[in-house]
Amino acid sequence: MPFTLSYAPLTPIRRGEGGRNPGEGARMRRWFLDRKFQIAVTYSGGNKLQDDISREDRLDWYRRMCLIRKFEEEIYNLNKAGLVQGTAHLYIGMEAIAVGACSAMNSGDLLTSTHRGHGHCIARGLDTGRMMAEILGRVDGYCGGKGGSMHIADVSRGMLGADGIVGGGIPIAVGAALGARLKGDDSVVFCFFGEGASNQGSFHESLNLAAVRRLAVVFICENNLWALSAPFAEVTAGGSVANRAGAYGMPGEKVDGNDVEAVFKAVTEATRRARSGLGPSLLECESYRWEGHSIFTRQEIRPEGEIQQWKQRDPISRYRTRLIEAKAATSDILQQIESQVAKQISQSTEFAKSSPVPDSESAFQHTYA
Amino acid sequence: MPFTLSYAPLTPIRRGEGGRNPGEGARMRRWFLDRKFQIAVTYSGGNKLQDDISREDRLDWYRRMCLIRKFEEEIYNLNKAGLVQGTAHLYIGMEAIAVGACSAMNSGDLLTSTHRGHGHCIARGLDTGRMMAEILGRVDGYCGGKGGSMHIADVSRGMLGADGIVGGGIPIAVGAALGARLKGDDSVVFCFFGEGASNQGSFHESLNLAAVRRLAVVFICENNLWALSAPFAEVTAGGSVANRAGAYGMPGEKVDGNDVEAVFKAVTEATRRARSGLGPSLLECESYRWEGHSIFTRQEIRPEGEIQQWKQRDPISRYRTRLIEAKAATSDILQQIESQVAKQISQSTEFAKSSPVPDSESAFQHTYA
Amino acid sequence: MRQISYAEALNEALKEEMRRNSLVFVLGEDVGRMGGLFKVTHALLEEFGPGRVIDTPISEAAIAGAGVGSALVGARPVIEFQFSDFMTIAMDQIVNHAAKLRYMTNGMASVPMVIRAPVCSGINLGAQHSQSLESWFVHIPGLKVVMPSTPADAKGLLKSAIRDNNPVLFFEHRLLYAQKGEVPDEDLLVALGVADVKRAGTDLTVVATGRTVLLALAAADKLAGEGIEVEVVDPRTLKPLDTDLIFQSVRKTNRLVVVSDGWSACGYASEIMATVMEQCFFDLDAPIQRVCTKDVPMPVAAPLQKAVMVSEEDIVRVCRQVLAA
Amino acid sequence: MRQISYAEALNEALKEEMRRNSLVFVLGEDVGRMGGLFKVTHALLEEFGPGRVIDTPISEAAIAGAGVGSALVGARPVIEFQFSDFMTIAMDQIVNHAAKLRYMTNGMASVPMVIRAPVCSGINLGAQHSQSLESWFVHIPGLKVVMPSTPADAKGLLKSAIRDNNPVLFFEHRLLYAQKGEVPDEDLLVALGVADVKRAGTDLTVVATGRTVLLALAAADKLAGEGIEVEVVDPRTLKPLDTDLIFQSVRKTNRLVVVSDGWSACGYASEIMATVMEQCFFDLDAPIQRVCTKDVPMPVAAPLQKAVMVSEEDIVRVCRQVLAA
Ligand SMILES: Cc1ncc(C[n+]2csc(CCOP(=O)(O)OP(=O)(O)O)c2C)c(N)n1
Ligand SMILES: Cc1ncc(C[n+]2csc(CCOP(=O)(O)OP(=O)(O)O)c2C)c(N)n1
Ligand SMILES: [Mg+2]
Ligand SMILES: [Mg+2]
Repeated sequence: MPFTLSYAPLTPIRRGEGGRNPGEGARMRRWFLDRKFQIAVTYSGGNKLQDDISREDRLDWYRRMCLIRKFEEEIYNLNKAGLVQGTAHLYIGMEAIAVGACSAMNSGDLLTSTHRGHGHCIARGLDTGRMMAEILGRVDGYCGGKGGSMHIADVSRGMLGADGIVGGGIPIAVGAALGARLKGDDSVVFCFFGEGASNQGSFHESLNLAAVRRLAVVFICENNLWALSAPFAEVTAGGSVANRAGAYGMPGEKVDGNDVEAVFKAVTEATRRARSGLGPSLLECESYRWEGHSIFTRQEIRPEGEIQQWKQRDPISRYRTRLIEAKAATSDILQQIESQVAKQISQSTEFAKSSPVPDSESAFQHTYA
Repeated sequence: MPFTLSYAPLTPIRRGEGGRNPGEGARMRRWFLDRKFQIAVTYSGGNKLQDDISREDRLDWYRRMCLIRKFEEEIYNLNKAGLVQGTAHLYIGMEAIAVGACSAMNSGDLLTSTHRGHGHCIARGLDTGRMMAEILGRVDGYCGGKGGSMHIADVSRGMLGADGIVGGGIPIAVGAALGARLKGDDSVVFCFFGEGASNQGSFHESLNLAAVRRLAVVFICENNLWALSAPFAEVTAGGSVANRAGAYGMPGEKVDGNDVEAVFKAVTEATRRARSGLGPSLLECESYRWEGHSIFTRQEIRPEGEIQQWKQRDPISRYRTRLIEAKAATSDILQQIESQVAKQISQSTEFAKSSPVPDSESAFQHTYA
Repeated sequence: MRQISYAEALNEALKEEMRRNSLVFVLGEDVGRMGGLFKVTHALLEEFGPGRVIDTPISEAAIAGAGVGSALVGARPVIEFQFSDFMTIAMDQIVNHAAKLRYMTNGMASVPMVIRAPVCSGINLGAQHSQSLESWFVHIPGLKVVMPSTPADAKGLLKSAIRDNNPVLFFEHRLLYAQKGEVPDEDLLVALGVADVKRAGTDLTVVATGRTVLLALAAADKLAGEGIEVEVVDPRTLKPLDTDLIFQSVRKTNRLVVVSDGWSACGYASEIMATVMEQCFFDLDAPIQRVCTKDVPMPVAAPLQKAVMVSEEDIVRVCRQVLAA
Repeated sequence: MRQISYAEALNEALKEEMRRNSLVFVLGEDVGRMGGLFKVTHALLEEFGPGRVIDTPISEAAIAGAGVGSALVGARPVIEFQFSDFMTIAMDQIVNHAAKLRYMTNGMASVPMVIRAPVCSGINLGAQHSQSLESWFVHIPGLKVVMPSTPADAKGLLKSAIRDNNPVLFFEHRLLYAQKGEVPDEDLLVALGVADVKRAGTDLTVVATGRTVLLALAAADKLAGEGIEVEVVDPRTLKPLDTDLIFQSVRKTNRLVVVSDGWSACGYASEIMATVMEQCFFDLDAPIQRVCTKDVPMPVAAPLQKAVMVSEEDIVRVCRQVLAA
């Protein structure tokens, strides 16, 4: 299903110049009115592996996806055991998006995340022990227990934070790109948000602002078809989020969010475009959450059949099969990876459990710089 | 220049049913994915008269446009004389939009307006004397001098108010349509806003909400190419506002905002669609303001040549010529209309000037119902 | 008398008012199919249908604006925000439009709209999900602000709020939803602007709102054991404020402590202190003191959250101070 | 010493700080080509170029959010809102993000951002363009709030605000822009959190902010003619508040009047009253009184606006009451 949208074939901007070449306003306007480009939807349906991806990368992506899955399963259990402080929104089922996208990042790149942010953190290489410690409200957590699951951040890794406000991270990503340009570095900002967030005003204002300033942002919508109890089509006009890219004259693409390599490929292309000064893109990665909305809100109104259907498209086991079929890996190696992952998670859990509960005094620190 | 967008050919909804037929969510979704419609831009360039418009209507439209023009010129002079309380944003140059659009309204229909709202009020038939009294801050003003130019309203005529907040009126229009549906009446809401407002989050949230609920709203963007000092293309991605309709799966159309009959025709079609339960449309009427942003903010950064060029496309004198050429009216009749208009405005001025200044006690009334 | 929960009482109020007036409708995220994140709109969709129980996109600003627009044409929207913190997204519509339209039009328009939202401190959700911002709205002429502490007040005040012709901000508290209390069966209305003495006393007045009323009552019990008789006054409606009852109480006890789940600076407690200071200065034997959420954002981890939130101990301690002064 | 206007002083502060630190940049509607609706960013575009003086779409929420994001990566945004009323659109980013990110990340992140906006009462623009909402921000931990009354303070405080590593809300007043005053030529810094005695006196303390400082000084002159010596204290920074100076003054004069362009309920005046009540209760000879904008939205017509706004006469009248008490 092709999405049509119009955007100008832009000439790269010269850095430190505010992102606009002389007279470009008028020129862009003309372009917009004259040209149309067809952006095809890459919807692999998960049937083939992409070209020129190294064996190491593939095994590493498999490992990261397993790591996210196991991490979330562990949070689920820790919550059953009453150890989680507050809520947590599990990423199970959506692992291919975070891993595929973050694998396209440079070390200097930045990202903003959402309430459902564990996957982005792990894919970006945050420490699973410190993440778990945060979720358990311990001193060794990334936020010393003050932020919890919804506010994990690691600024040193360019992870600017999960966010408890739906749509709250989108303008922050745009600002980060503005700041990066001001500093003269060429980092790209990866902005993750759910399809529900695409109905917030902040989505619109941010995409428009990023587009007119031609900022280096890759907008990655994780469309898991539901926003709490709201089915996508009932609350979202226009048929797809990617389709909305046309409103901002930026490329929009719909991607199979359960296909790690398809996501990687699409994000890599959008990143290349952003880094070379051609501006933002909007990717819609379709996937599904297997669990309830959160460990707090488990009431399920989604049709059981739909959930089962999506579990058939498990991004991890599907990738596993594919790797073996394509002789890209043996099941021995994958098993080794799996047990290695299991080990890491149990170590993380030990670390988190043994980390002390914060002293109440710390509640009164760090309000101001 | 055609704009492509996708929307579903919807079946009219049954009133009082919340605007959704059973199972429609899913059906709509399918439609969105399968279908595409081409919406052509009607850009008459002001070359011909439309068919089947009565002589009476044409003369009445000419009269209303003249009335708006004279009213605004009078405000300009009254301000020079120091009589205007606060600011006023003059509508001169854009008369064809308000008159063409409001002529498509039924008596029971509703509208929301903007900071630049005099034209909408006059086109909707508000009393020019009471309007002027309000702008002069007198007791006979629509708001007893409390609201001034930016807050003129006449709820009895369905005019829900000008608005000092850019984009502030858009969700209010959507709510009015929701309320009308709840009451079971079939009124349509006309929502006017500037192209600058189309970058506010409220624009996005409102169009999406109206589209998914299929509400009876006609979104009328008055694109006068500038938002204060901001040129349209520099702050607005996507090339046109009408193009953004695609993001919401609603029809979008760009119209010559200096051609009263073209505006009437486009708005009439959108209104028919809305009233029959098929949902909202987005019209972008391109025009230009001849004066400075407001009587407060007169600093001019727009190119002089551009202003002159647009004055050549004066919606009033152009219509005048057309009517005479097409033998739709004689210059005698048009002159009669013009002097009649001049008379009405001077009477309005007299009325406003002779209306008392409000007593300070009234400042403390009407905060609560 | 029968006992029902605070959430059930609110749900009853909604049902009764929706049955009574077909122009009353509910608008918000997950209010329909799901019955509300905290179940306050439970089963409304089934009874009143999708035309009057509207599940919206996640668009708080447009939700509030749509409420205003529908109210302008005569409907009576009852909006739910899932957390009161999200009102921050809708402030323009609430403050620049809902609160001002009647005044700006010199009484021509009115905006009969209720916005319900829970304060959710105490469930470890952290800084963006725990704020008690009622003082912002008390600051704004044109708005009314309600904060019930019991199931009966919750029901009676919500019904009055829905019948009121002004925009009403209705603050609930997540920790109160499950609290049970006596609620009469028949049609129960509690007038806006009328405070309530939740416990009579002679030695000290405690003015507390919402969740903290329960803490104040517990503190009063504790102090009663030491022979100290605390009078607990619950304004119930924060704006307009029933000053008479508060002044009466202060003139009787000559000592006042104000308790609030909001922050202290420019908060609701400071307003009570200022008002009493203006009118009852010479009746006071000791400086008024306030017990508020500590002046930091809300942390997640239990011991930190506990240290930041208002507690019964805080109230007891400050009451002792004021009695000692 | 040379005299320049309040607007010129702000413009100098911006230029000096932008020259001093290339990470300082300006973001807002019409700040570039037009030099700002009220000329405060005049000629910045010419000197610093479109990369550091950014004309934005009309998108207040994204402007504030972009400020937060840029600050998180080390830039130092100075945002202009054309009217402080428009902050209502950006409250989520200001309150849920800018104010809390440092705390939520346990000190890992910081948000060095300044948001400048004028209070525009007094020019007949009505209810949506005249609000003085500073108390909302004083309520929020994590924010700093500044409100200068003179050109020198405006320059010195803006420079300090830009160098501060926290989000700072900087409230100007439309009626002050043209006011001239002495401003030293050399690099002028006024530390945040330090109040200033604008006039020394012994009989009564008036704490006033922003525009109302001028009114308080005029009122003081008037009363001086009657032999009444009023001390006028200007907090300059509303949060954090320099309580010491205020307490000192009150302990000297034993009488206090608080003046604010905001509304009274949960306003800035009520906070000063509450704080002084807590700390200086026994030093007070009379109840503290406040002079605030009357409790209605701002009307347009001159006589109505005049009746609603704080005036010199109001201050004189209330000072007399407090002295008589
Ligand atoms: C502004 C705001 N509104 C509502 C919520 C409550 N809420 C949390 S997650 C969520 C659904 C978000 O849906 P989506 O963006 O699709 O993300 P998903 O949960 O599906 O990953 C809602 C309504 C919130 N946190 N913030
Ligand atoms: C929320 C908000 N931001 C900024 C302003 C200041 N302002 C008033 S009109 C205007 C330009 C509006 O442009 P547009 O929507 O195109 O309408 P036009 O004035 O061109 O008719 C601006 C920025 C405002 N009134 N409200
Ligand atoms: Mg979702
Ligand atoms: Mg415009």
